[in-house]
Amino acid sequence: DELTLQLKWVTQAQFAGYYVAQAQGFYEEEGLDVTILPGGPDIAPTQVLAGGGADVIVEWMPAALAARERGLPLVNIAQPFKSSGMMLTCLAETGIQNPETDFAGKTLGVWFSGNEYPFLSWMNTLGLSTEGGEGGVTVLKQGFNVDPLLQKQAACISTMTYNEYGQVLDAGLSEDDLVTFKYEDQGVATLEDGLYVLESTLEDDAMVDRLARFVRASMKGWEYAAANPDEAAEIVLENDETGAQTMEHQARMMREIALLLEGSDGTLDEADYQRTVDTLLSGGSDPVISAAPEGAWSPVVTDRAFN
Amino acid sequence: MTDAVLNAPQARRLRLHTGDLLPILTVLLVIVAVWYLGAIRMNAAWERDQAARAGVQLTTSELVSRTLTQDRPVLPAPHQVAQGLWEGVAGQAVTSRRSLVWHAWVTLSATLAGFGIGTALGIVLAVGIVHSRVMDLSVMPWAVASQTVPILAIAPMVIVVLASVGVTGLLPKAIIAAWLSFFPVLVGMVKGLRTPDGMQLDLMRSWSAPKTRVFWNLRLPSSLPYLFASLKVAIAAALVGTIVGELPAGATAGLGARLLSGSYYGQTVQIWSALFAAAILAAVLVALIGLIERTVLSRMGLAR
Amino acid sequence: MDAVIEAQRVSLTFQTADGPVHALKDVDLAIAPGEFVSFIGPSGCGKTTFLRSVAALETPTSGRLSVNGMEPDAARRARAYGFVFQAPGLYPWRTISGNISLPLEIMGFSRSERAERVARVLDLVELTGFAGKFPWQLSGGMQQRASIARALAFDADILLMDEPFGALDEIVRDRLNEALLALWRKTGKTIGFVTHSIPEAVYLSTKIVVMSPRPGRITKVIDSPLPPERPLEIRDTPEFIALAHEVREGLREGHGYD
Amino acid sequence: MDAVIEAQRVSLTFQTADGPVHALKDVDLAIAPGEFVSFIGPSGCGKTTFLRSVAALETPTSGRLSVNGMEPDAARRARAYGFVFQAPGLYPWRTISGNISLPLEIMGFSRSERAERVARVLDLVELTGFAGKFPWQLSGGMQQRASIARALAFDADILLMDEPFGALDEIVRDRLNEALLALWRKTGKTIGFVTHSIPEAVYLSTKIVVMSPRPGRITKVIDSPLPPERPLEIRDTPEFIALAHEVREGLREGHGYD
Amino acid sequence: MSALPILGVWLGGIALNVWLARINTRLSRGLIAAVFGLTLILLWEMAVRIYQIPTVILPAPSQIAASFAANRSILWTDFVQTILRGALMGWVIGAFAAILTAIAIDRSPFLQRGLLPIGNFVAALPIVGIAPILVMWFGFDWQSKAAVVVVMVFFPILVNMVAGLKATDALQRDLMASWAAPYGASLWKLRLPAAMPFLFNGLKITTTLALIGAIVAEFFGSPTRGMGFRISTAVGRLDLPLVWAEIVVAALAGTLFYGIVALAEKKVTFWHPSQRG
Ligand SMILES: Nc1ncnc2c1ncn2[C@@H]1O[C@H](COP(=O)(O)OP(=O)(O)OP(=O)(O)O)[C@@H](O)[C@H]1O
Ligand SMILES: Nc1ncnc2c1ncn2[C@@H]1O[C@H](COP(=O)(O)OP(=O)(O)OP(=O)(O)O)[C@@H](O)[C@H]1O
Ligand SMILES: Cc1ncc(C[n+]2csc(CCO)c2C)c(N)n1
Ligand SMILES: [Mg+2]
Ligand SMILES: [Mg+2]
Repeated sequence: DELTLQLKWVTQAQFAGYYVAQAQGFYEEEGLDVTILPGGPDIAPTQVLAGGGADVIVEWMPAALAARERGLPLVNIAQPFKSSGMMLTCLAETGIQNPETDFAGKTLGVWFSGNEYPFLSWMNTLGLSTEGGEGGVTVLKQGFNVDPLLQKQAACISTMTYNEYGQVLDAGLSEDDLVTFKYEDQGVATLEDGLYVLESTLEDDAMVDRLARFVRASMKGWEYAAANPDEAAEIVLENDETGAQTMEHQARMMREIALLLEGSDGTLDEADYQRTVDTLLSGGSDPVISAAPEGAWSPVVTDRAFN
Repeated sequence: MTDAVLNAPQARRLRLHTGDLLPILTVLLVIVAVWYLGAIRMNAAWERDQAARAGVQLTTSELVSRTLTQDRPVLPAPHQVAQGLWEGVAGQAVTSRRSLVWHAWVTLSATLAGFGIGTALGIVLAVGIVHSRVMDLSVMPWAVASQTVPILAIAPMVIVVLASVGVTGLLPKAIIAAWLSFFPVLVGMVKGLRTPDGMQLDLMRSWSAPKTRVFWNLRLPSSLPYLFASLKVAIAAALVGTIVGELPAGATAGLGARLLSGSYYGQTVQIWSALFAAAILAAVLVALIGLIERTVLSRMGLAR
Repeated sequence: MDAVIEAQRVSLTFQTADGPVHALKDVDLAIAPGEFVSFIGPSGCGKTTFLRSVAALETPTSGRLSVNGMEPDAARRARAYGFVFQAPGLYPWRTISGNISLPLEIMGFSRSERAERVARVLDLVELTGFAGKFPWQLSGGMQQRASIARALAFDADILLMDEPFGALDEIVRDRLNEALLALWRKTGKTIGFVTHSIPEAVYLSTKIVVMSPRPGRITKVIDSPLPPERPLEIRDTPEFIALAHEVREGLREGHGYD
Repeated sequence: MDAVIEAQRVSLTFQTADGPVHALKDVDLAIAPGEFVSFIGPSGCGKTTFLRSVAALETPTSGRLSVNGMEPDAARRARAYGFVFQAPGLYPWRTISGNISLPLEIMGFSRSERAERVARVLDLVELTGFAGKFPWQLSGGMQQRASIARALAFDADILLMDEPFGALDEIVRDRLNEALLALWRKTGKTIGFVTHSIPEAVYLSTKIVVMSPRPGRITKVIDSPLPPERPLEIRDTPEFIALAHEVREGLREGHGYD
Repeated sequence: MSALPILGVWLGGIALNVWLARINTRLSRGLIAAVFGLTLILLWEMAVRIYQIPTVILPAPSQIAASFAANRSILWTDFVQTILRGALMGWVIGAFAAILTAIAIDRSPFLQRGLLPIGNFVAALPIVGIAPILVMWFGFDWQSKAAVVVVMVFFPILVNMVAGLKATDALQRDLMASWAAPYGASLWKLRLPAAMPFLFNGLKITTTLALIGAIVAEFFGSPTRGMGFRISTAVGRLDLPLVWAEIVVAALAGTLFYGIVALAEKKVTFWHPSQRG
């Protein structure tokens, strides 16, 4: 059976589970022929799904719920990532220590394109305006890399524990030079990489079965990847067509990713879901979602996969 | 009047003669020198910060040598870029994904396809515009508008939409390239096809030549200088279009993907190597068109 | 009515930024088949404009103009004209022979026919040997001759020539005058011919039209009593000199108006 | 040596794709200050090329050419020349008066001086009233006259004129011939003048240079015995007719070579 | 079957335009472009409705118009940021730089032989690659966008201007030489006027390039306003009508910009055969 998976970002260890499942033949064992489409900075996986370019996508829950409110009926069918890897990394020399008091008047780098929701919620809980000015923060749309921090164009930038943070360290800054705030620790964590399909897909029992086999094989891939980070990194490298990734970087990323996977067998934990929704609903004047969504997740696939 | 315009047998054409070597080398030398100075200046801030963090004092020569050997410089030094290029080109098997030749080839094929489509479209539209008032009045404003659509915004949508109807691979990129390259051809060709002056057209009229004849024997030949000038711009534009198409296409292969991943991981040397590879590619393509231009025009007695 | 070209109260006004220019005013003229009509008049009096109107390259603002009983435009489409412009107007991307064979290509002559005709007219204008040169490699007079050759190459019934021999020396001019006259006698073409040379007009024409400027009007139409056979020596006969005198007087009068 | 223009064994060969063209071959000529020299010869014999070489617009392939004792190029930079080209060469973005005042602007004449001179030369060539028109709005002859006016507007010591009156009718031509002669007598300019008209050459010149083509050579240099004062009627005197005959014979010989 | 009404509207539009083309007045000329555009828009609306294309793929013109009306203030802020500051400033600076460089190149054969080949090469650098670097150098605000635009428009204007400065005919140059015109005079009175048709060719092509450059550069980092910023965030939120409203603004601004330059061209190069008609 054929299945197309659209990733949220470029080929890297963040998606090692799927590549490993494919390379190790886990999909094949389940009778699946999976095509993995890498993403990119301006690919909105939700749009690809809506256009019929993919059957399943890897997406973050805030973006998925926002799309749902836009009338695109996305449903979470599995949640391999238990915890969030997002954080704000600041230069120590800017004197930022406490988010409650020190952010005002500073410039912060944020990713947009659907990744800005957790940040906006957080600022809202802190009571900071994102429109600049004395009492608020100046927001920059951060580009692809960590340069704004190195160039001191921003006091803090968004980083992922598994990726950009390592890049900042690679660039020569030491942990002492930096102050980091994990979204998990700030109580504004939202669910990251999950698997989403269109509601209509779930109405087809054959599809549900296919997805169940897919999730099962993928989770097997994730387990394998977490257990064998170096081998997983190698598999990722083989799949990287740009030839730009390095073994060192991907192996480290895999180890960090493994930490995020801990505590999940692929099934969505309803408490996590609720926390995400609550965070997003508290978006202040311009909340990400205006009402608690209905039917935004479904256990049917994981139930069939693991029971 | 027009034969006089083209009547400049003694005017020398820009061509690479041995005599050009000295000026080119001089200018190159100046550029490289400025580049080195710039690299030192722009990279120095970081080294000073690092030194301050480590609490050491840097001598000037230490500072200079460090600024020129950074792993992720703000501005890589020329020799770093040269090295990156060299490794990308000669250090790998051409089929390797780390080979710039391979990526350049991926980009080139889409560029040429897009350039072909764009040029054909531009010429066809220009011919229509010159011959039909309806087309002139209705197409031109919308052709202009089409160019103001931000392609980088449209590109992912084009790719998504095409993918959803099953078109993937080279064609989506080529379409974006064509989108960018048809416009210069259109503008230049419209101008060129309208260049013939009153007397030249009157001659044709006095022979009561049909429109096709006027086109083939008058408008087209007089438009060729304009066409070639436009083609040079168009092929560069097609390359830009392809690279833009490669950026959001999920960073698979091609120079655009190299640029993106370099940018994503802050590997400035890789960005610059890809950039130079693209520029070399463009320069070669432009030079190639220049060569064709010279052969064609000199065969037509129009070479200047 | 058997006039080939007939003008009735033809006027033509150019609109320019600083007011209208009256190039032609109430021009009446009838040209019978096989006539050789010269137009002479001061610079700017509308000779070119009239010839262009006949060839449907300008449209009169008022009046009626008919050619072969048709609208000039219809006649043009029937390929009734060969036109020699005041400036050579050769296409720079074609060699001399390429330029001459262009109208032949357009009119669908066969390759061998074209080659034959090109060779013949090149010989007529004494440019054999320059067939392969590009226009800018030729002197001014040679370009003018090439442009004449081009108009002669296809056998149009009506030849309209705007100062074709202006840039030629007397000897070549005499030879070409004779050749043109011979051609005219042999083929019975109708020829409209603009010139500034009084002897040339008298030598060639069956009818001489004298014009005066601002607004361009016909001041005199002189029918020539000279026989069709005209050796060059005819220019020393009293009839010839008297005719030339008449034309000169007509011209003087036109200038007087200024 | 007090020659203004002196040519010694001047040759000029154009390299073209199908072989060299010998435009000038071993031309020797000396022109004294204040002379009026006409060049006459069949089309393509190198008249234009010679004039252009004098004005340093072409460089001879061999031989020596000096102007005012300098290299032609130095003389050009000293603004020794006024040049009238065979084609009008007006700048299409300037009006007629703008075209005429252009060299004056370049040479730094004051605004009022320019206006005054433009008006004067426009009157001389009978184009008053067309000052504000653009070149493409003028007839061929009018354009030619505008280009003559442009060359006359600044008082260069050497005037080089390449068939300036080719596109003009006899009457205007006569008037301009007289005007040019008067100007020459008054100012003592040295004038090089290309023409195809034998009477014109004889009427104007103190010296007539007859050339023959392929390769371009001087076949005859005829010094005119006519006095500097020349009413138009001089054209009927026996001296004039004899001289014209001599020139015609010289031309015939040149053509015979063909 | 469902294609039938679409075909009908299309043919109707063409017929109307052919008819309009016969009456040649200023009004009818404007109408033709409008009819063409309206036909396209109508076809688009019908296609979206008949084939039920999801909004997140392609919104209907009516939705775009609604979004346009609802977001006027946002659109205006973005317009000022991206077009007035980024594109226009960059275009003006780039055009001036290119013209001056072209003159320098034309003046000095040394530069001409040394700089032009290298200039060609440097100009062939794809802007998308330069954009992140320039953002790194000039910061996040409009200055870096203007810098990208400068780099983008420089080459086409330079190439055209250099070609234009050479486009004088031999006779016109000979005249200047015969007057021993100094360099400055032959530049001002001959080369520059003769170069104008070419220069405007370059200026026209680059009006649209300037917009693209300014918008594209915002993808590599920007403050939280600007058309590129809005487009990428709105795509992330699947607010496609807003995306298209921005695109409409870009297209309107670009067409207007182009129109102004084309009008200037008509005024300046009135003497050129292509303008004399
Ligand atoms: N740029 C050129 N390239 C090649 N050959 C040329 C060039 N200019 C002139 N010639 C050749 O040089 C010869 C002399 O030309 P030139 O223009 O001096 O003749 P001319 O005496 O002025 O003739 P005309 O009276 O027809 O103007 C001709 O045979 C012409 O073909
Ligand atoms: N396109 C035009 N626009 C405006 N005026 C024009 C145009 N063409 C010609 N004229 C004017 O019309 C008048 C007649 O011009 P035409 O060319 O017919 O004269 P001509 O008799 O051929 O003169 P020449 O002997 O000098 O060639 C002139 O005054 C001229 O200025
Ligand atoms: C334009 C842009 N958007 C997001 C990221 C950051 N990023 C890298 S991986 C990842 C998680 C998604 O898989 C995210 C958010 C970026 N660098 N550039
Ligand atoms: Mg005329
Ligand atoms: Mg000549």
